[in-house]
Formats: sequence, structure tokens, C-alpha cells
Amino acid sequence: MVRYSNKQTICMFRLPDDYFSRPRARRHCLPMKALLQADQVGFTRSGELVFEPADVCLNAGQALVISGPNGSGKTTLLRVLAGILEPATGKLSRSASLAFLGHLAAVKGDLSCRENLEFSTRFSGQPGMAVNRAMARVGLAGLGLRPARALSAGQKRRLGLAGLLVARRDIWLLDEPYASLDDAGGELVDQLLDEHLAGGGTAALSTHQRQPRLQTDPDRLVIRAALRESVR
Amino acid sequence: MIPEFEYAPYVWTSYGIFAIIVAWQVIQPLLKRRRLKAELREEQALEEGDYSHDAQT
Amino acid sequence: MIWHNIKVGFHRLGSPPVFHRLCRVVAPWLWAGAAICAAFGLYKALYLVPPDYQQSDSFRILYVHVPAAWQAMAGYLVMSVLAVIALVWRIRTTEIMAMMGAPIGAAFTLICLATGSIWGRPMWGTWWAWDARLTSMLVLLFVYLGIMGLYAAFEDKRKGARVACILILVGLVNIPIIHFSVEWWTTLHQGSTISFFGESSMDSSMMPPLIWMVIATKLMFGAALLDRSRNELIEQDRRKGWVRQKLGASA
Amino acid sequence: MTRAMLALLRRDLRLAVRHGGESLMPLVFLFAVLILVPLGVGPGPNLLSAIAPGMVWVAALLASLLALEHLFRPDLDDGTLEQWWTGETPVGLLVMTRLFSHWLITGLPVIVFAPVAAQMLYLPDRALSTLVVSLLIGTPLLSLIGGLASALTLGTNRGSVLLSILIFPLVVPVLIFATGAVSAAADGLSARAHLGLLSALLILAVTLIPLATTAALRLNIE
Repeated sequence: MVRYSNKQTICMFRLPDDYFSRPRARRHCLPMKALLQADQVGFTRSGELVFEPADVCLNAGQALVISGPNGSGKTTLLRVLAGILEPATGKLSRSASLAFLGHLAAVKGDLSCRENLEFSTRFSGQPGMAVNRAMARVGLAGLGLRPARALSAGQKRRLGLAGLLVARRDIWLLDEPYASLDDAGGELVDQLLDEHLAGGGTAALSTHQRQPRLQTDPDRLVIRAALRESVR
Repeated sequence: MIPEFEYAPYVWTSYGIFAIIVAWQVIQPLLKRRRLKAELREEQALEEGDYSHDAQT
Repeated sequence: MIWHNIKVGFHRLGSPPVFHRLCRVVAPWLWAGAAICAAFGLYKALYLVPPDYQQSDSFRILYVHVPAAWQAMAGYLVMSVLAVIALVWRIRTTEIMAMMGAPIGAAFTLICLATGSIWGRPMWGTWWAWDARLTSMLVLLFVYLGIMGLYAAFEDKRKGARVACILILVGLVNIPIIHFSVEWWTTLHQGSTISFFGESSMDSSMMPPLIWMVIATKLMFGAALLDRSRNELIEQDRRKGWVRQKLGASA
Repeated sequence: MTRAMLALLRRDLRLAVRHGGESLMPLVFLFAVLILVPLGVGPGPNLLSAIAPGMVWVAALLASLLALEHLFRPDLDDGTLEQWWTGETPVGLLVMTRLFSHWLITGLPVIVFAPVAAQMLYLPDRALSTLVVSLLIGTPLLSLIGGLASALTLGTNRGSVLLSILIFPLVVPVLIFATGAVSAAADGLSARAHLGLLSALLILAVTLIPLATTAALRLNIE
């Protein structure tokens, strides 16, 4: 039996005075279908907010695309949502298992691809697709015994995608999933996302190049870098 | 004026060390504040386009 | 209700300009108090107290050695309390104060070690003995240095402060253990520990200067802590509006 | 939960085997000390047997220190560390697992070869069992302390000097009780009190250090 915690953090920051009067798009949350919900979560570095606190709601069967210019805090937001970083403001609650694919592939270069995937299955404890099938699905068929460090950047991304398949998890948080993938790879990501959403999962992804082409139109969230308090 | 103790060198060095280290606790913040103020003033001047603080080249 | 007031008070102090003003006003008074107490204590310690019949005049080192040692330990306790507050309520000024306590505590530990070693020379005939108190003070110095080094190694000062606060609390558990283990170790190895005080109980005239010096070191610690915290706050907030305004007013 | 811990342990050990050279370092270190010390202080049995407990323990400590650079850093660099927070297993347990594998790699070999070391340094035979027991209780403590220190310094870029400064005060009691136990046994006295205190330290460390380590890792992970 897996238990999920509802974490709550009290806001200790002075927000800009007009903060609450600013227009803000509230994402509508469907009460039954929300797998992950974040209210006004923010993160601080050196005591300053990295991005303007955001509301996020991930509903089953629906994807969320997070966009924003470089340095606006997309990666940080995803890492907060994943539970890796502790939110400095706001409230985060989650009611399903989660997978995070960051820009580091989270594979051990000294282990073979197959060993890495087997580890993902065991570590998450919720077996998904068989390792060989997952490798074939992401176009790495026959590379199972190759050490992960010998893969190219694009192949490493594909190995990361295979890691999503070998363990069943409902929430996918993907940081720039299209980066260093070719066109076919981009389509592969779209297909995998469609299948995942159709199976009742949900996903949030950040991107600034290719926009996902999915069967159901994704929600969108634009985040902005927080205003720094300074003289001028 | 200074008492002549049996172990005068030991006693006076001990008190001296105490005095020096405590004095450093007073002086260090003062020196640092002076340095900080100078730096801040220079930064502000640079932002306002006043380069007179800059070293002569 | 009282609890609530205390919390609100802490958060008020957590505001940098308020804290800065508080430090600026209070620190000079603390220094003045420390100077008066120290002057009183030193005068008594050096002129009024008669020589000890066993240790002659060398026992006068006690009046700087013992207050410094006590302050080195009391300073650590203060830092621990601040560290708990900093970790639980994430108040920045307490984080800064907890961090700034370390160099001051290290300074007092250094005084204690140096004067202890000087005292040891006429009493034991060596500059250093693996005496329980001296050894655990030496370890305490390393704890202080570790905290300072850890804090300094981070670029994000708030993160560094929080990590170092964890270290402070680990040290809080560890220091009594160190003290106990070292004491045990030296008694096992030396047969009997060398005692500073010998058999003689302290003469009643020996106490007042010690009390004055203890108060003086407490005030010195507080004053230095506020002074250093104020500087650190300004340094961290150098690009913030309130520092600029303050500077503009003073310039 | 236990599945995840076992998976992590298995992967750590597999990686250690794959970097064969690195995981033999503790043993190489132990024997380097065992050979260099008699060369340095002379082969006299009396002197050697007097310093034997200390030498074995210092070798164990340094062997444990050597591997600390690789305790969390590679995982931080390749992104596997942040995955610890995305799963359902409490991170404290994963930390314990990692420390256990660190102990298997650095502590266990020293324990296994302690009898050899004891012979080479002329430790009296009656102290041998105490030496092994003290290592059994004490080396996990070294791993716990080292784990905490390396988690604290993970976010800094000049970790190694700092690491030694942080570890030094923490290992003082461990060294005192452990070598005290062995010396007492060598002198024909009871080592019960020392070993009891050492066990108390271990219990305290097992309860507190994973908490502190987890908190430090969380702060350092960004």
C-alpha cells in the first residue's frame, strides 16, 4: 500500500505588493481527476523567488505544456512538482505515482542499457513494459548489452524514455523531452505521450522548441521569472 | 603601576592574548563595514555612470 | 496568545531593516557594558585578589581562561538555539546570526586554548598536555572551523546557512559525547587528571572578579554577534533597496 | 519499499565490482599502513603491539574516508540522486542503503583482514576478538559519519578539505572507545564498558544521522 503525503509550506516571503491583484490564469482543476495539484508553489534561490509562484493542476488524460523563456524557471518548477526540491511557498499535493525525466538521463554509464532499465523497474516497484520491448519501442532494439556511456546524446534520451515505459507510473514530468532528439524521436515522444494519456495518466512537459502534437489538446502554462527586488 | 607577579610573563601574555583577540572582535566588524560601504558607494557610482572611483589608467 | 506574540516579534525582527537598526542601536551599549564589566573584573583580578598559596600568581590566568572557555561553550548553545529557529521558521536574520556566532565562538575557544597552554607551562612544565578540558576545547575549535568553512563554501548563502545549521545541531549532540569520551580517555591514560584548582577550595575573594569577567565575555559575545550579523546582512542584501536607501542617507 | 532498497544495493555493489580497482582501495590502504608503520617506527614487537589498535583503527578510518568522494557525488552528477525523491520509498531508507553498501566496500574488508593485521603488528591474541568486535560496531559508525559529512559538503565545489575538518570532531569518540576497548583487552582487562559505549554511539548515530543526512542532501540537490 502506497501512501502519499500532502505537504504544506507556509509562505514566509514578502510578495510584491500588487501581487494578488495581478491578473492570473487559474487552471481549472477537476476535483476527481486531479493527480497532482500545486497551489502557488514557488522556489527560492539565495532567498529570492526564482519564478512567479504558479498554480498547476494535472488531470488524468490531460497533458500540460509549460513554456517560458530561458531562465524563467521551467526546470525548477518541474523539479518542485516532482518533489525533488522543497517548495518555498504554496502547497503541493499528489495522489499518484510519479516519474521525472530531467535533462540528466539518470542512467549509470558503467551499466548496460538493460541493467539500467532493470534497475528502474525494481526501484519503482511497479513493473511496466518488459525491458526488451521497451528498448524496441524507443528504437534501441539490440543495444541492450551496450554500456550506457557508449550511447549518443539522442540515444540516451531514448533510453530515458524507455525508463518511463518499464515502470508504470501515472504522472510523467518531462523536462525538455524533445531536446537532442531527431524528428522521428519527437514523434516518438508524442506517440508515447498519447498512449500514456489514453491509459489514464497525466504529464507535464516543458519545451521551448517543438510543440507537442497530441490527440487531446494540452493545457498550457506560461511561467515568468520572478521580479527581483532592486533599486531600479 | 603594573603589578610584579611571580609568574609575570605568563600572566601578562595570557591577558595580552585575551585583549588582542577581543580587540579583533571589535575592529573586524568596523573594518568590514568600512570596506562594504566603500564598495557599495563605488557600485552605486558606477551605475550612475560616474567613473571617477575607477583606477587611473 | 503569548506564543503568537513571540512569533510575530520574531518575524518583525526577521525584517532586515528592523534588525539592522536594532543591531546598530544595541551593539554599542553592549560593548560599553562589556568594557565596564571587564575593567571592573580585571582591576579586581590583578590588584585586589591575593596570590593563591599553592599556585601563587599564575592562577590569575583563570580570570581570562575560564570565562573564555565558558563563553566558547555558551556561544555554541546560543548558536544551536538560533539554528533551531532558523531551520524551523526559516527566519533569515537568525540564520545569519547562527552563522556569525561561529567565528566569535572560535575566537573565545582560541583564547581558552592559548591561555590554558600558557598556564600549563608553569604548572605542569609543558605547553600542552592531553588534559580532558584542553583536548575537548581543541575539538570544539575544529567544530567551529567546520561550521565556518561549510558556510563559506556555499555560493547561495541561505542554502549554506541551512546546511551549516544542520551541522550545528549535529555538533550539539556530539560535543557532550566528545567531552565525556575525552575525559574518560585521559583518566584512563594518566591515572589521575591534573587539576587546575588543586586541593584548595576557592577563596571567597576570588569569586567576584570571575563573575565580572563572565558577564563581560557574555556581553562581548552579544555585541560582536550583532556587529557581524549587521555586516553580513548588508553584504548579502547589497543590491536591495533598503541598503541603498540607508547608504544614500548616510552618504 | 524493500524492493527499491534491494535494487539500489544491488546496483551499488555491481558498480563497485565493475570499478574493481577502486573498491580494492581500502584493502590496499590497510596493507600500506601495516607495512609502512613497522618500517617507520622499527620492527620492535613491544612498540608495535602497543600501537597496533590505533594503527588498525586509523587505517579503517582512512579507508572509509577515501571512498567518501564517490558516495553521493557521481549520483548527483548523473541525475540518479534526484530520482530518490520521486519514488515512494522514504529517502532516509535509501540513504541507509547507500551507507550500508559503503560499509560493505570499505568496512567489511578491513574487518575480514583484521586478524592478519593483528598478527603483523604483534597484537596479543587475547585482544583479537575485541578488535574484530570493535570494528564490527565501529566501522558502521564511520560510514554513517562519513555519509553525513559528504552530504553536507555535496553542494560545495571544494569538498575534500572541508570533509576532513567536519569528520575529525565526529570520529574522536569512536576512535577513543574503539582503541580503548582493544587496548584494554590487550592488557588483559575487560573491554565491556568501551564496547557498550561504542554500541550506544552506534544506536544514537543510526537514529539521528540518516535524518540529518537526508535533510542535507535535500538542501544540496538543486
